[in-house]
Amino acid sequence: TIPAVNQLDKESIARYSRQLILPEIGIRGQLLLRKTSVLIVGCGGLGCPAALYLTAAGIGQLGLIDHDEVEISNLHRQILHTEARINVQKSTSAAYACKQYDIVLDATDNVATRYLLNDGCVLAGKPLVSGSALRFEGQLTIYNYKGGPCYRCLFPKPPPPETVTNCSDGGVLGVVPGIIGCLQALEVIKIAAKIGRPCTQRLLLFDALDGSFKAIKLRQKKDNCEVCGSSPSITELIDYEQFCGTRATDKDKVLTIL
Amino acid sequence: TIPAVNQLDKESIARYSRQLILPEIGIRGQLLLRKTSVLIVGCGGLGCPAALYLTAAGIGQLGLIDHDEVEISNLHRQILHTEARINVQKSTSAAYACKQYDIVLDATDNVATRYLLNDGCVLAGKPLVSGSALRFEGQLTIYNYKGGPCYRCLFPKPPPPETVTNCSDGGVLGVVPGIIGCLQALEVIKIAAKIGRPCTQRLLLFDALDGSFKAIKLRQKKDNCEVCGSSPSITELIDYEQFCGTRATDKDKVLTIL
Amino acid sequence: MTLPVKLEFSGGAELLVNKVRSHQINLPNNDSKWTLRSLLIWIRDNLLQERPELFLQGETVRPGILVLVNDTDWELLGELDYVIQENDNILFISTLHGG
Amino acid sequence: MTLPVKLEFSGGAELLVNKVRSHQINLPNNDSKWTLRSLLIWIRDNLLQERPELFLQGETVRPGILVLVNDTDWELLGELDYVIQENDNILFISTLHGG
Ligand SMILES: [Zn+2]
Ligand SMILES: [Zn+2]
Repeated sequence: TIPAVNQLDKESIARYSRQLILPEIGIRGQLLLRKTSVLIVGCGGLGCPAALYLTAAGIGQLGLIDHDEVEISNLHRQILHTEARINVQKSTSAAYACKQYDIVLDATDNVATRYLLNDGCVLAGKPLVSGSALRFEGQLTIYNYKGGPCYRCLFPKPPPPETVTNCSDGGVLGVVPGIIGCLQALEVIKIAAKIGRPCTQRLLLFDALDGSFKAIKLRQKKDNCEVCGSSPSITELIDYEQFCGTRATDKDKVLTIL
Repeated sequence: TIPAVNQLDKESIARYSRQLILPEIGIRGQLLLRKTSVLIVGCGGLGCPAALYLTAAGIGQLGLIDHDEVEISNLHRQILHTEARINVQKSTSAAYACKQYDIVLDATDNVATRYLLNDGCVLAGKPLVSGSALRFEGQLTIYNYKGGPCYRCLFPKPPPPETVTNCSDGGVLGVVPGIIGCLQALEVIKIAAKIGRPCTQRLLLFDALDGSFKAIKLRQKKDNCEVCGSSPSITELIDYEQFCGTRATDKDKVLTIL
Repeated sequence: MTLPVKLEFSGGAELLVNKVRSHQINLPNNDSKWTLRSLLIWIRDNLLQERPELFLQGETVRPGILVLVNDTDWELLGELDYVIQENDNILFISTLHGG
Repeated sequence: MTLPVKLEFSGGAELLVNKVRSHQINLPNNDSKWTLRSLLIWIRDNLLQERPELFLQGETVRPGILVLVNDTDWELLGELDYVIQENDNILFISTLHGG
């Protein structure tokens, strides 16, 4: 846990000066950021920029999980600010880690893990800031927050395996997850500092070739949802690879860490 | 100049694999990126992410200019890919550098330099990918490209000095220029690889608190524009600080380099 | 009177309709009103190039596809029972998983 | 009949109108039509909290402010001569310079 100190030291004031002077943030907001812990699941195209900007904003504690330990060591940790406590989770049990953090950021690259994180967050009562990208498109929303839907409310059943394309198969333009990862960091900041209008019950669609964004109005939480509804049938984690019929990985991915 | 070689070496194919498999890019697009040179003016909140993602995308040559030499040395150059030739310009004569690059990216933080870059690009015949951010807002457009307006077509006169707010005075949430800088890199990639719909004659407005984007339809190039019109009165660079009544700097800025 | 509507496909769903993302169509005159239910049948018979099960499952869309009408989740509009209006913009988007 | 319009201010321009970004207003009945020219006078007299020269210069907006009607540059619509329609969305945005 992070010690609750109701003031900022001089160094922090200097470091965060440009956001401290924003009336919406100020000392109040900066202290909220500092006492918030965020779990980033996935250290690839989405997770890296998200981690960078959350560190820069002064989030107090960041947990990072990736299924590939080698990639974690490639993470340019030296550019992450040393004041933030960075915990690198060796365990792939991301869903158990959900309980230990205030907000979870889904920066993963496969269906099974997305369902796992969703259920983990619903069971642990945490908001899930979910981003995804493929080819020239990106998507972003917050699940399980303020009466909004969870992933299963939208997609109770996983897609047929033959319809699933990952970034190794379909390709992706690197800056697209860069943009979505930054937008995910922004949503985390808004939840943590309690400012603005978080992207809940809204789906942001990004079309990079067209250079356009669209905001979709989404359904509310569904009363009959199997995990977040009023009589949930899912009360503990299941076997997600079996559920989806696909491996919890983006195999053969050439990961470019910035 | 970059040698024109019509093939990619094995290492490049591995590095850029995920964008090479995008039909819109392929070898054709990757070779175009490699033979494109981009000048990034400003190495702060906008310029750093732009430089990162342009390097990651395989832009052949990047020039970086910042008015503060100390900040350039803080730039985490080690995370930039060594194959891209990074030229750090000591000269503050950004406008002259415009002639030496194919595309210019305005990541500066003051009015005077923005007019300077605009005129430099019009006089040199180069597209100017312009981004800006303040508080929780961002703006993005491409000037001087395919019949679109230049900065002076929109704003023939600079704003009264007392109405100008910079990031030191007004503050800025770091992830906002992060998002705009990434979007600038994307527009550069689209121009260089000749794909998609570049953001010309369109102004993208970003409201981070609201989490929304808006695309504004802009005027075309103005026939009576003083620098890009049919009878330009500006045919060489002027004194921009005098023109704007403000210094070409964002004084007292605490620059956080990611 | 035919019913003009704009159909859009993205997130990969466009691959099932010849990679064409935007289709301006005129639905033929019908005795009964056009609903999303009847539209899906029309799409299966007139637009789908690939195996229909990559887009449809029974009378609805296959899991993983979200249907939006004028930037609104069809769940808020009655799903398959929604009655299509003139110049509606109907988007079929596949949820992305990549990162 | 009053003329309902939505006025928005951003990019810092909102500071001149008490930091309120969005104003739903009803322009009073007028003998002649409401144009952007007459709207600016109305804004000066009814909304501006700060020194008017921070928003206006002569009969138009001061340099650095862009006027948009329904997400379109006013230059494409006749600038000050544009005749305001019911429920138009008029945005006054200050160009940003920061980075
Ligand atoms: Zn649910
Ligand atoms: Zn011009």
